[in-house]
Amino acid sequence: MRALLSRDLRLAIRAGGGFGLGLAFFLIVVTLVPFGVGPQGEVLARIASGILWLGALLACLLSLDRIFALDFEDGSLDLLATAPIPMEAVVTIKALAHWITTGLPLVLAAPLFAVLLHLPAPAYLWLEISLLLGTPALSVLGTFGAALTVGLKRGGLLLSLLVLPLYVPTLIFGAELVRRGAEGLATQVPLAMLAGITAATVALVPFASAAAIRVNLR
Amino acid sequence: MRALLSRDLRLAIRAGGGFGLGLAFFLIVVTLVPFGVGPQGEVLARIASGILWLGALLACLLSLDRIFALDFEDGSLDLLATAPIPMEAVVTIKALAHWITTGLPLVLAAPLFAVLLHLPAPAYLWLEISLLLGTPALSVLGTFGAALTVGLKRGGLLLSLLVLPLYVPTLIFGAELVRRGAEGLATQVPLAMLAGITAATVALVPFASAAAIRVNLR
Amino acid sequence: MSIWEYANPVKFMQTSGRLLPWVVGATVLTLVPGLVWGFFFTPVAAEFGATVKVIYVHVPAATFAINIWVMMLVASLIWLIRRHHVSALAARAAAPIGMVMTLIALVTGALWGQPMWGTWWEWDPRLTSFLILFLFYLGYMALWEAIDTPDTAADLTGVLCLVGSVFAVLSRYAAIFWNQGLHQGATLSLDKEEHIADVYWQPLVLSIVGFGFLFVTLLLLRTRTEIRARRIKALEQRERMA
Amino acid sequence: MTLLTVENLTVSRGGLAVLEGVSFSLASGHALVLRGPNGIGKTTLLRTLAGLQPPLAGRVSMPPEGIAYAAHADGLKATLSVCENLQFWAAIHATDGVETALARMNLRALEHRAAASLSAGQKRRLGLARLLVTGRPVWVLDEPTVSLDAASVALFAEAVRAHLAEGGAALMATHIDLGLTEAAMLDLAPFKARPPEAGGHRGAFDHDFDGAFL
Amino acid sequence: MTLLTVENLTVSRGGLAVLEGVSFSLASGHALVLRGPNGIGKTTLLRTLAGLQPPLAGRVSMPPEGIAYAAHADGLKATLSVCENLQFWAAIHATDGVETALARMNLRALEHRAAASLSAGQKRRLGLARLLVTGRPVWVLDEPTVSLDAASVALFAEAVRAHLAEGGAALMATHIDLGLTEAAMLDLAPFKARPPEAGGHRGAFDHDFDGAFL
Amino acid sequence: MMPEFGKYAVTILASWGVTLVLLAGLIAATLIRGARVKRALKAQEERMKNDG
Ligand code: HEM
Ligand SMILES: Nc1ncnc2c1ncn2[C@@H]1O[C@H](COP(=O)(O)OP(=O)(O)OP(=O)(O)O)[C@@H](O)[C@H]1O
Ligand SMILES: Nc1ncnc2c1ncn2[C@@H]1O[C@H](COP(=O)(O)OP(=O)(O)OP(=O)(O)O)[C@@H](O)[C@H]1O
Ligand SMILES: [Mg+2]
Ligand SMILES: [Mg+2]
Repeated sequence: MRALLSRDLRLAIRAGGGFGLGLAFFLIVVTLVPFGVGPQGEVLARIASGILWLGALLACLLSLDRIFALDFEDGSLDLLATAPIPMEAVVTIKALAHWITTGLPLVLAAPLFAVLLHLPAPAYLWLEISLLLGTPALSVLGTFGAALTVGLKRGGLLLSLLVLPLYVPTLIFGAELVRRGAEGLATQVPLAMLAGITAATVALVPFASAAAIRVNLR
Repeated sequence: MRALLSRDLRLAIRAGGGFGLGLAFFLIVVTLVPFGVGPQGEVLARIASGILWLGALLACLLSLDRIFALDFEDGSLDLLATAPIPMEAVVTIKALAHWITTGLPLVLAAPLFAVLLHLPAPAYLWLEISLLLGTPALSVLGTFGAALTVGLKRGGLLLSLLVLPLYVPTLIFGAELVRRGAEGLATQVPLAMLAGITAATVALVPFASAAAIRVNLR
Repeated sequence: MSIWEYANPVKFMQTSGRLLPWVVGATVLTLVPGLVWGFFFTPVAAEFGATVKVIYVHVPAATFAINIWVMMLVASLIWLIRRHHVSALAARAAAPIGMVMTLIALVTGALWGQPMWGTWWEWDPRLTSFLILFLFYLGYMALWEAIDTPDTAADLTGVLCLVGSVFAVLSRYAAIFWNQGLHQGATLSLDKEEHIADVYWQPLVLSIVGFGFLFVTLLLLRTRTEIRARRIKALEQRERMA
Repeated sequence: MTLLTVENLTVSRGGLAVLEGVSFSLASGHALVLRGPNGIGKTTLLRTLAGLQPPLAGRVSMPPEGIAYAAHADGLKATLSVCENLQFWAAIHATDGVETALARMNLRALEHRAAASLSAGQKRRLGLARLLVTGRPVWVLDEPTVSLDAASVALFAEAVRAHLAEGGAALMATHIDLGLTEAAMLDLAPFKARPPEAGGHRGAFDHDFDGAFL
Repeated sequence: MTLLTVENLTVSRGGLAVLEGVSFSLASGHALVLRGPNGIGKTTLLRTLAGLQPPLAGRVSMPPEGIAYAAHADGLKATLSVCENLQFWAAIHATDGVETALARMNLRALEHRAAASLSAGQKRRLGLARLLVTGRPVWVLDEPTVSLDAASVALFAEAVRAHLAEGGAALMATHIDLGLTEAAMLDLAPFKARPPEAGGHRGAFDHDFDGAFL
Repeated sequence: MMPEFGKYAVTILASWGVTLVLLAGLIAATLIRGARVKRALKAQEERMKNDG
């Protein structure tokens, strides 16, 4: 299992700078927003937390379809399915590798990008907390979507269509947590909900993903 | 050439509802924005034109990597390169097919989505004009990016990274045109720029794309 | 005789064929009077003005938009657990109906919002969760369309329906938490004190029943079509073997 | 010792039976070559045995995790080197035969090359080397010698013989000569699935459907 | 009539010369089979002839748009039917031989099947049928009979013979017997590129570097 | 005998109009596809009976 994780990470790094790209996309979304909505600081500050969360979500989304597609095409997935590791573990490790290459760099770099959008100072801490709690759920749900669409050529858009509605609760509670935190309101509820959703997702969704992969391979 | 166009369209439709999916993604982005930035109508109205343009751009982006990737993987691109059509024509037709399956539906459906974001009434006409003028440039530039990254596994993020900066002028003038139009200001400059950029892009970039493809094949 | 017998496609075709005329009759006898009553013969309400007439299409559509998803969930579960083809095909058949119902609720709601709230669209939790429900319908249908092998498609959409249901409910709570809404509370409760006056209530109930029968009619028709389409696929394959 | 027993197996692809009533058994130290025209269902049968898809009917008995499967696609990662590719599969199967595998399939010289830069035949050799690091007794191979030159085919035959000598077994589908004279041969043509009208297997959906309908 | 002349050709892959000094010519009505061990550079040579990559040195002369190339990958679209796949390539080459192609490669029965649901050998047959609709004189084929059963190999040989009889020519790389006894044979082993030290080709960058440096 | 809608005529008529159009579309789609599939199945069965 460690071997699978390290292989996936190595592949991500070799294939043209894996880690960096998620970040770069995030950066670009964050820079394009002011072009789209105009440069007024107060408008930006108001929408900053939401845009940062959205950017993270889209950066995540964009790398999803490669989670299984490459392994499926070159036959590795067949071989993994016959290997002595349960498919649930394979799926979980894939999600973990995806999080390490996309989610984690975003968490680390988010404060930098927040500066670009004039995020109010007290919100930084909450932005970090919410991303750290929320992004694992994004990766796991994304893995589920990828498992459903593995084997479909041109699955990219379909994948987004399936996955984005699943992201709604995480997004709402994540952005809400930042906003409340920034305004000094009570944060227990969104914090608990975000943590709860992530925990439940990480614990349960891999079973659904593994089932989907098995169905798709046969 | 007509054969190539009709094949690409047919493939897009067969692969799970080609046309609809770009729209669905657009719809999702537009839906998620309020979750991120909050539901207040006046904030939304202010950023609406920018978000709509961004959504169109991202919907476009997400389907880019399939423009050549599938043809490359199954060997069709090699065969097309040896066929009696110039690569420039192939590239142009690919861009056209991409626009028909993604850009055009977005243009048609944008007013509906604008309702969700409380776009001010006078802006609708300008939104349409700007999208109609701008989206072809997005497809052609996207094709260029796809041509550069064809043959790279996991090209998705790299592709976005290459293409998004190229999208900046179109995005700026497109969003600006809508904003000015909505506020009743003079629109000649952004209109002329947008039309100019698109015309030049459509006329010239295919040569670059064709060169990139040729290099990638050898 | 157990209900599972109808999981047999042939038995289902026979029974549904016999049932259809009656269900169509019931639809005509409830939906038409319900709608006519609502449209022509109801008074103007104090709170809503004449727009109260929208309720006779808005509320039934909204009600069924939700309940059809629940029905699909049940059908998907039956398929995943007992592998009865008819239930998988019924879930597939129901999805477009649910999608149209959701669309009707959204559009009539939006049109109604203009005079009542002064805006076409408001990010009210109920409206928001409907939009998300609409997306779930779209995704579900797109996945069915995208997969060629019927049993694979049934399995995968079944799993999606399951996971999607959980997240649809979660989204609902998230949306309520996120934005306190403008939308009407439940006025259709059985508690006499709560619900609206009988003049509105009676035609509304009739309309809802009418929509219900319409749903059953369409569901039967569509399921029969899906079964036939599935049968064609099976026959085509068999032809290849020869 | 019998490693693999197949009884009255019916396998399907796309919901349609392609082979029915296949029975054979494979003992330790033996190799069996499956033959049959294109499209008869060799790949389908092998995938079923590998556990990738459920059989429509019949029974397969074998030791748990006994099968090493090698398909048309080799499961190689283009950006990893030859050595890294093998090490990965060795780690997954918790074995350590990378060095021997490299030596046996004559990949020493290519050890540090990225898999992307291998020729078709070199890739295939690497795919076969993977079998050696699985440490599993039953090899299930789908057209293993495609793209291999004569020398590599001999190398492959050698590897199979060594595997059999160590108590393994091999089941192979092929159209061309593998150079394994000692292998038994099974022609699949007689097992071609009959249409349901002729008494063949019916899908679950079809089962009660015929006759009663329309 | 000579259709293809190759003089003193050096071909490279990944910037590295793999074959050098290859010369031969191919006349209308003739077939030439390239042989050589794995990794010698057959695929590279064929891709160069097809115009997909420039040669390092030497000359290739042939009629413009004279070559129909068929590689390891068949260029099939999984979601299109057999017939649609062929029609597309026929339209691209502005020819209309779909019916004959289907008949010659025995694809009639599969005509309306999606390419995704074909077996490995059936796909290959479809890939070869594509050659027939290009209407081009010189066929350049890379391991054309991979995955084909004996009957299909015979069918392929038949198609090649018919093509030669019509004045075409064929150049094929393969490791296995194609059943084409009349074809000439060219062993590529003698053309293996020498390292620069031994007088082999130097890359453009290397060229000015050696000697002056070190 | 049109009821009196006052200033809400557009809202009400549009809502009902959209609803009826969508429902009619759904019903029509259901019936058309139903008929087409039924015909296709019949043709298929005929063909298979004749062929063997
Ligand atoms: C797109 C916008 C709208 C959507 C998606 C929507 C959705 C719904 C739903 C789901 C219900 C059913 C509630 C239940 O069964 O418990 C409902 C009922 C209702 N809606 Fe809307 N609605 C929308 C806009 C409006 C507007 C603008 C009004 C008028 C001001 C309105 C008035 C009502 C009323 C009076 C009910 C009946 C409440 C009841 O009896 O439960 N709706 N709507
Ligand atoms: N990117 C690269 N860098 C260096 N060498 C490479 C690269 N790609 C391929 N090669 C080498 O070039 C040589 C020629 O490969 P080619 O595919 O032409 O061989 P081939 O004769 O077709 O072999 P096969 O019979 O196995 O198909 C091989 O030795 C291969 O390892
Ligand atoms: N999705 C599908 N629907 C219907 N039939 C299919 C589908 N996929 C494959 N088939 C058919 O199943 C049969 C078995 O295919 P399989 O790949 O097992 O053949 P094979 O013996 O391996 O052939 P080859 O020697 O060409 O590799 C083929 O006739 C094929 O056309
Ligand atoms: Mg096969
Ligand atoms: Mg080769």
